Amino acid sequence: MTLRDYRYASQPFVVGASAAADFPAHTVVEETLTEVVANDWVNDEYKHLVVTASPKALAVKPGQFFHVLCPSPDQGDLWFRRPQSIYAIDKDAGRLEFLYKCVGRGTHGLATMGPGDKCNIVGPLGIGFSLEPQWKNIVVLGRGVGLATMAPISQLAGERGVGVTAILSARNASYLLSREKFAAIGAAIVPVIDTDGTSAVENVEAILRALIDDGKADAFFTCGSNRLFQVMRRLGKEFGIPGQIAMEQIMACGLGPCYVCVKTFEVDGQKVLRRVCVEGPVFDIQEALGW
Amino acid sequence: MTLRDYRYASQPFVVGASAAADFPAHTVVEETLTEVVANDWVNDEYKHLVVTASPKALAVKPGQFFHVLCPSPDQGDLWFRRPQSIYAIDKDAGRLEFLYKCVGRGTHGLATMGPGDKCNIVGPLGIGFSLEPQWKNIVVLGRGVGLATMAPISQLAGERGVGVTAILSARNASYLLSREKFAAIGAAIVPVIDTDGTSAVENVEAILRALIDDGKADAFFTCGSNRLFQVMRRLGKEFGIPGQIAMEQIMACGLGPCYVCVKTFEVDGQKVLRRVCVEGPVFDIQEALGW
Amino acid sequence: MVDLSVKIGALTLANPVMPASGSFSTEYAQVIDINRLGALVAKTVSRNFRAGNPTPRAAEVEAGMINSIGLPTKGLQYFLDVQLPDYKQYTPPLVASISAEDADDFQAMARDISAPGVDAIEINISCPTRKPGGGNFALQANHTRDIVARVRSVTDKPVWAKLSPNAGEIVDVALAAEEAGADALTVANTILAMKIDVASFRPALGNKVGGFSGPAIKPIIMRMVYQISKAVSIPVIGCGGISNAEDVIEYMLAGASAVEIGYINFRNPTAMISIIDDLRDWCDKRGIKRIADLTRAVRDDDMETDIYAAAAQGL
Amino acid sequence: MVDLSVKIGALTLANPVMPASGSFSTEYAQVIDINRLGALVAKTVSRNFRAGNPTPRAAEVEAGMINSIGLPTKGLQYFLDVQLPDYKQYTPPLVASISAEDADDFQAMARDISAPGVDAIEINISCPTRKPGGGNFALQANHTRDIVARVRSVTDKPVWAKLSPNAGEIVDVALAAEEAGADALTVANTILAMKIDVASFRPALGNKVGGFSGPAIKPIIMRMVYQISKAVSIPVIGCGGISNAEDVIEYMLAGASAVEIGYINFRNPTAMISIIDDLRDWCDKRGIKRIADLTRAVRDDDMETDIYAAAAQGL
Ligand SMILES: Cc1cc2nc3c(=O)[nH]c(=O)nc-3n(C[C@H](O)[C@H](O)[C@H](O)COP(=O)(O)OP(=O)(O)OC[C@H]3O[C@@H](n4cnc5c(N)ncnc54)[C@H](O)[C@@H]3O)c2cc1C
Ligand SMILES: Cc1cc2nc3c(=O)[nH]c(=O)nc-3n(C[C@H](O)[C@H](O)[C@H](O)COP(=O)(O)OP(=O)(O)OC[C@H]3O[C@@H](n4cnc5c(N)ncnc54)[C@H](O)[C@@H]3O)c2cc1C
Ligand SMILES: Cc1cc2nc3c(=O)[nH]c(=O)nc-3n(C[C@H](O)[C@H](O)[C@H](O)COP(=O)(O)O)c2cc1C
Ligand SMILES: Cc1cc2nc3c(=O)[nH]c(=O)nc-3n(C[C@H](O)[C@H](O)[C@H](O)COP(=O)(O)O)c2cc1C
Ligand code: FES
Ligand code: FES
Repeated sequence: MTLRDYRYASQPFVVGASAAADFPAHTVVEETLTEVVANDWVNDEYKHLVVTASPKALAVKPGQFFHVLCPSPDQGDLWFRRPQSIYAIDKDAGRLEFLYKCVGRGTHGLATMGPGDKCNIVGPLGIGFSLEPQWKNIVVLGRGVGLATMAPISQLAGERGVGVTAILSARNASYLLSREKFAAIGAAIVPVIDTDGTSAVENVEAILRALIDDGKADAFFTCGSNRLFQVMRRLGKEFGIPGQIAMEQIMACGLGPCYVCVKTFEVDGQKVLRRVCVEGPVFDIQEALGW
Repeated sequence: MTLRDYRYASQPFVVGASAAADFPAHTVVEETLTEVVANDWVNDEYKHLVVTASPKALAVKPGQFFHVLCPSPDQGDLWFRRPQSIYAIDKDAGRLEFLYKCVGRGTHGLATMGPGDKCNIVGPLGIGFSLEPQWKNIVVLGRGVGLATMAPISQLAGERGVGVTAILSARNASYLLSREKFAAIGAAIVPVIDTDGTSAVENVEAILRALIDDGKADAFFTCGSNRLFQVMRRLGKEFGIPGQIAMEQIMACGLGPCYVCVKTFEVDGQKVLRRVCVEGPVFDIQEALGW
Repeated sequence: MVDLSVKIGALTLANPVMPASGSFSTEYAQVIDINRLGALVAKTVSRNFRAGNPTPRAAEVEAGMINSIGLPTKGLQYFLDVQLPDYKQYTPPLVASISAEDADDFQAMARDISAPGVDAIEINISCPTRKPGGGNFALQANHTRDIVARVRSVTDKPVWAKLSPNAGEIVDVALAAEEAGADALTVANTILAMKIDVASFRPALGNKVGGFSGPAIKPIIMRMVYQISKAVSIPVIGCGGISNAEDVIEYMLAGASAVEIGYINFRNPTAMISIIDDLRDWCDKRGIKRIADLTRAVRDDDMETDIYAAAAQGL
Repeated sequence: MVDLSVKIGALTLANPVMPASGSFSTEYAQVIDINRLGALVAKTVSRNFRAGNPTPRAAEVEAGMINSIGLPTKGLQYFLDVQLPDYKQYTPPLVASISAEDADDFQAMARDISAPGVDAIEINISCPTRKPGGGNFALQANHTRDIVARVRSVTDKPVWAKLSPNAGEIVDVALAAEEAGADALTVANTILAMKIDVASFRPALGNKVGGFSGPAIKPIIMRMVYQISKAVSIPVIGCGGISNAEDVIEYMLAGASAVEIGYINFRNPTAMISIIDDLRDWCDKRGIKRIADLTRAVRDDDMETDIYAAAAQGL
């Protein structure tokens, strides 16, 4: 038998353990063994996961992500972690929150966890959003899973007294996740949905143009829809509005060395590859080519 | 995702399911999904597992075994089943019992199961003990795990009014498993242990000779100790007493085709290989060369 | 309802699911209805009795097992007298598997086993642990060509050549087998592997090394089936690590016309039946009318090869 | 307390645990104390910038992953100017890894990378997915001999040849590398493999095929380390599927002097540190004084070879 009670070597920092003796103090990223506090369905596709967190994990910034070791949904193991961006940070309670869509084996495995289960996460990872002091009003545009990613930056903006307009896109009203999260920080909420056609590119463009006219768009933030990203990018270019986009790509290491997670960007007319895990996941909206 | 909620294809008969539609009526062996009723420690090394059983599984005979799909004790899967001989058959309650020693990953995995968990077993497998009508008194000799294997044949003998002397061998008194099981069928119990030297070959030989003298040894049954088996074999030969031994060997299929589980036997002075899973696990004590 | 039947040359199977040689015998009738299988593949036989390799003969490894059974057999005569009639109690076609010491012996074995009731002959030229007298002829194209040609010349039965994944140039070996007249290729036998017990410092197998099978090897054999299917025009039978219906679909997309299944039968004796049922459901759910249409249906012709263009779209 | 140090030729490592090329960079300092490693092995560099292969570049498979990264690199000059000084902030010896288009280029690369601070050169002659311009020279003994000899002639640094498990005759390749002057052999690179997505009918990798790594491949590479260690007298470095300390012990018993670890770093970034700690505990518990004594310590000389005798004893 192995020496420790695991088969695959690992030496995570255990949240709540008295000393972090084995964990070098200077590291900023941690493999952490958290405990699940809650893991509840928010609709028929999405779950909301709350876990205990260590001080290093709590230092996560909006737009950063954790690389989550999901348990198996069946009898077979999983062999890659799954990246999940941070959805909420509760420093006081020492908790992290994630909002995830159940799509494949990994996320379905994650969905099997319950309070008290141990969840191994690596993070905080990547470069998050930046909020420049000169911005008074920002526009966030999210769809689907992207709504989760938009929540913490909106919250930070709210805390700093920056005005937030949140354009929330979804198939129908029941998938308009975390509306309350945006409401709680006093964001102006513009729901756009497929069922009534409000999420159409033309309509979203009209909304954005109105916000620009109103001086409500000092910066753009987006995640979750290629179609809507393209609108933001175009308008950002037209009006010189800075923008940031959170990207996704299949990942192996999540830390930089493997070069699995590259995406193409365009910088000064040149195509370049960048790693979503360390050079992102947040990128300049003008350099991105597609979500 | 897979069509069924498993990763490795399987179509077990589910105990308690109303119809066995998918399971051909003529098969005598079944892959069965049982439910754990109890799984308790009997000392610091052995556990006693009770599961629900289907009619085919309940047809198991003393000395036969089931091939058990053990859950993982760590994060990794297990890839072979583990053979476990039947320890008790409770036809009325529709339950099977196993007594197993926790030695490696498989049995430690088995030890993690609790009431309500599903346990996939294949069986009944192999050729069990035979109890000839002319035998009035038998001697069973078991050690360690072998005690489990000796219990059902002793019980059957008891039910048929055959006298049983059970020589139970162990390191010390606390490992003298299932003494009560033998007591309950009215067996004469002779405990022999290492700590006081009673389990020494010479002493066991003396006990057996006395039983032979007393006419208490129409047939021999053994499992679990090479040393003690050799004594029984020698005396069986000397006095012409028929004997049966339950053997162990690493198994893959448990059904006959793979030829993983062969052991050497000697028949008419010729060495031959036999498969423990289908030609055994119970063999003629004179043909066996070692436990 | 999907038509699950497939053709391997002139032979039609009710469905693409066969047991792999050495993992199956009529003893499986104890636990499943073996008449539901696409074909029955017998354990490899050689001319004379062989005891096999020293124990331990198998060990569990991550995602599979290694074995060094060593092709024990009761010999050809016993196969013809006892095993063949036993197999013919069942309805699926019977594939006999033969092994031999050298090319002469392969030729003679193929001739002698071409009895009524044998529907195809799989020549096991690829056993990695068989000894003495060599055995893994499929490591080289020239040996393979020679044996297949000689076997071809003495039998009218379909000849399936079972290749070795230990070959460095398996596509060349496959082409040699096709050229020499093989009707189909079984891809593949086990991969030579090893485990050492860290408690005892001893090899886990009596034979020290053994053949690796089970889910772990599937991606390797999948690549070989894909490469070989692009190169040859005879049917390819995928064999290696199949544990569910989707694995069968994956092999068919890669180029296989049918599959053989080994290891998973040991883990779950009902697996092959479940796979056949699941294949039917999988196809029906997607409106696939003939499972045979999935063979070589992989969509690899229009893949983006420009690195920057690929990494600009989706994933 | 056990002495964990090992020697690879003239180079002494504080312990036998190194990252495998391509699975590691100084970015790991974000999460572990990389000064604890036996050595640092850099990602393979080639002379000029290379973008790599089309995405998707990796896919999960049973017990591991397949990848087709395609050796992206910023080129030799960037390595010397930026990466080398970065690596030299840390104490463990640095192993540079090089790849090239042909033997000439390998020779020139080896010469040019022999800068102060580079403690050994691993020549990656075995990348299975690198394109264009070939790449998997280690499939053949003659190419291997040629490249190693030419590299040897231009550098005084220790030369480690990284072999390919896709070679049919890997022992011959190993012998050729030894003969040509390699100081050590890294066994091995990834195994060429494939996955097809049954939902989209598409290969899971942009490059269609890719290299297989992770626990699944361990038994195959273990067998190669065992066979090669019997044949050569230079040190062998085991690489393939290591996921815990016992896997390291198993490789050392099979013949390895040290190990390289890839995939498991992705699953658990703290794995290498945990393995080093566990190796110490494992040895201490058994009273092993020097871990180096475990190299080639497999007990295979007195194994029972008589089938009947073997199957009469124990298991
Ligand atoms: C930086 C980042 C942040 C993310 N944040 C969130 C989030 O907050 N909430 C959320 O629901 N999802 C998020 N995702 C997506 C999430 O990682 C995938 O949904 C998840 O990995 C799918 O795993 P699976 O096993 O369930 O599905 P699979 O069956 O593996 O795949 C389903 C789909 O997800 C894609 N996928 C698989 N693995 C990955 C991977 N490692 N990275 C990206 N895509 C993958 C597949 O290509 C496929 O299209 C994020 C992804 C990234 C890269
Ligand atoms: C017919 C038969 C009936 C058995 N009945 C019982 C029983 O009633 N109670 C009981 O405690 N044990 C019984 N055993 C032994 C039991 O199968 C092993 O203890 C178990 O398989 C060990 O699994 P593991 O993963 O815990 O240990 P491992 O770490 O796998 O191995 C521990 C030891 O068990 C041996 N072993 C491993 N796999 C098998 C196998 N498939 N068959 C036999 N030995 C193996 C190993 O060689 C090693 O010596 C029986 C074995 C057989 C063949
Ligand atoms: C225990 C065992 C015995 C085998 N015996 C034979 C054999 O006799 N002839 C043969 O051609 N292949 C034999 N094989 C190889 C299998 O037929 C098959 O090629 C291999 O196991 C890969 O398939 P799998 O991964 O589904 O097991 C044997 C495999 C195992 C595991
Ligand atoms: C993502 C990835 C990138 C790799 N890049 C390289 C490389 O640049 N050079 C090299 O020699 N090997 C490379 N390899 C192979 C590894 O060094 C190693 O040989 C292989 O992964 C087997 O070890 P493992 O099973 O521990 O991962 C790479 C492997 C992976 C998974
Ligand atoms: S996932 Fe490895 S570099 Fe990004
Ligand atoms: S375990 Fe397969 S024949 Fe006995």
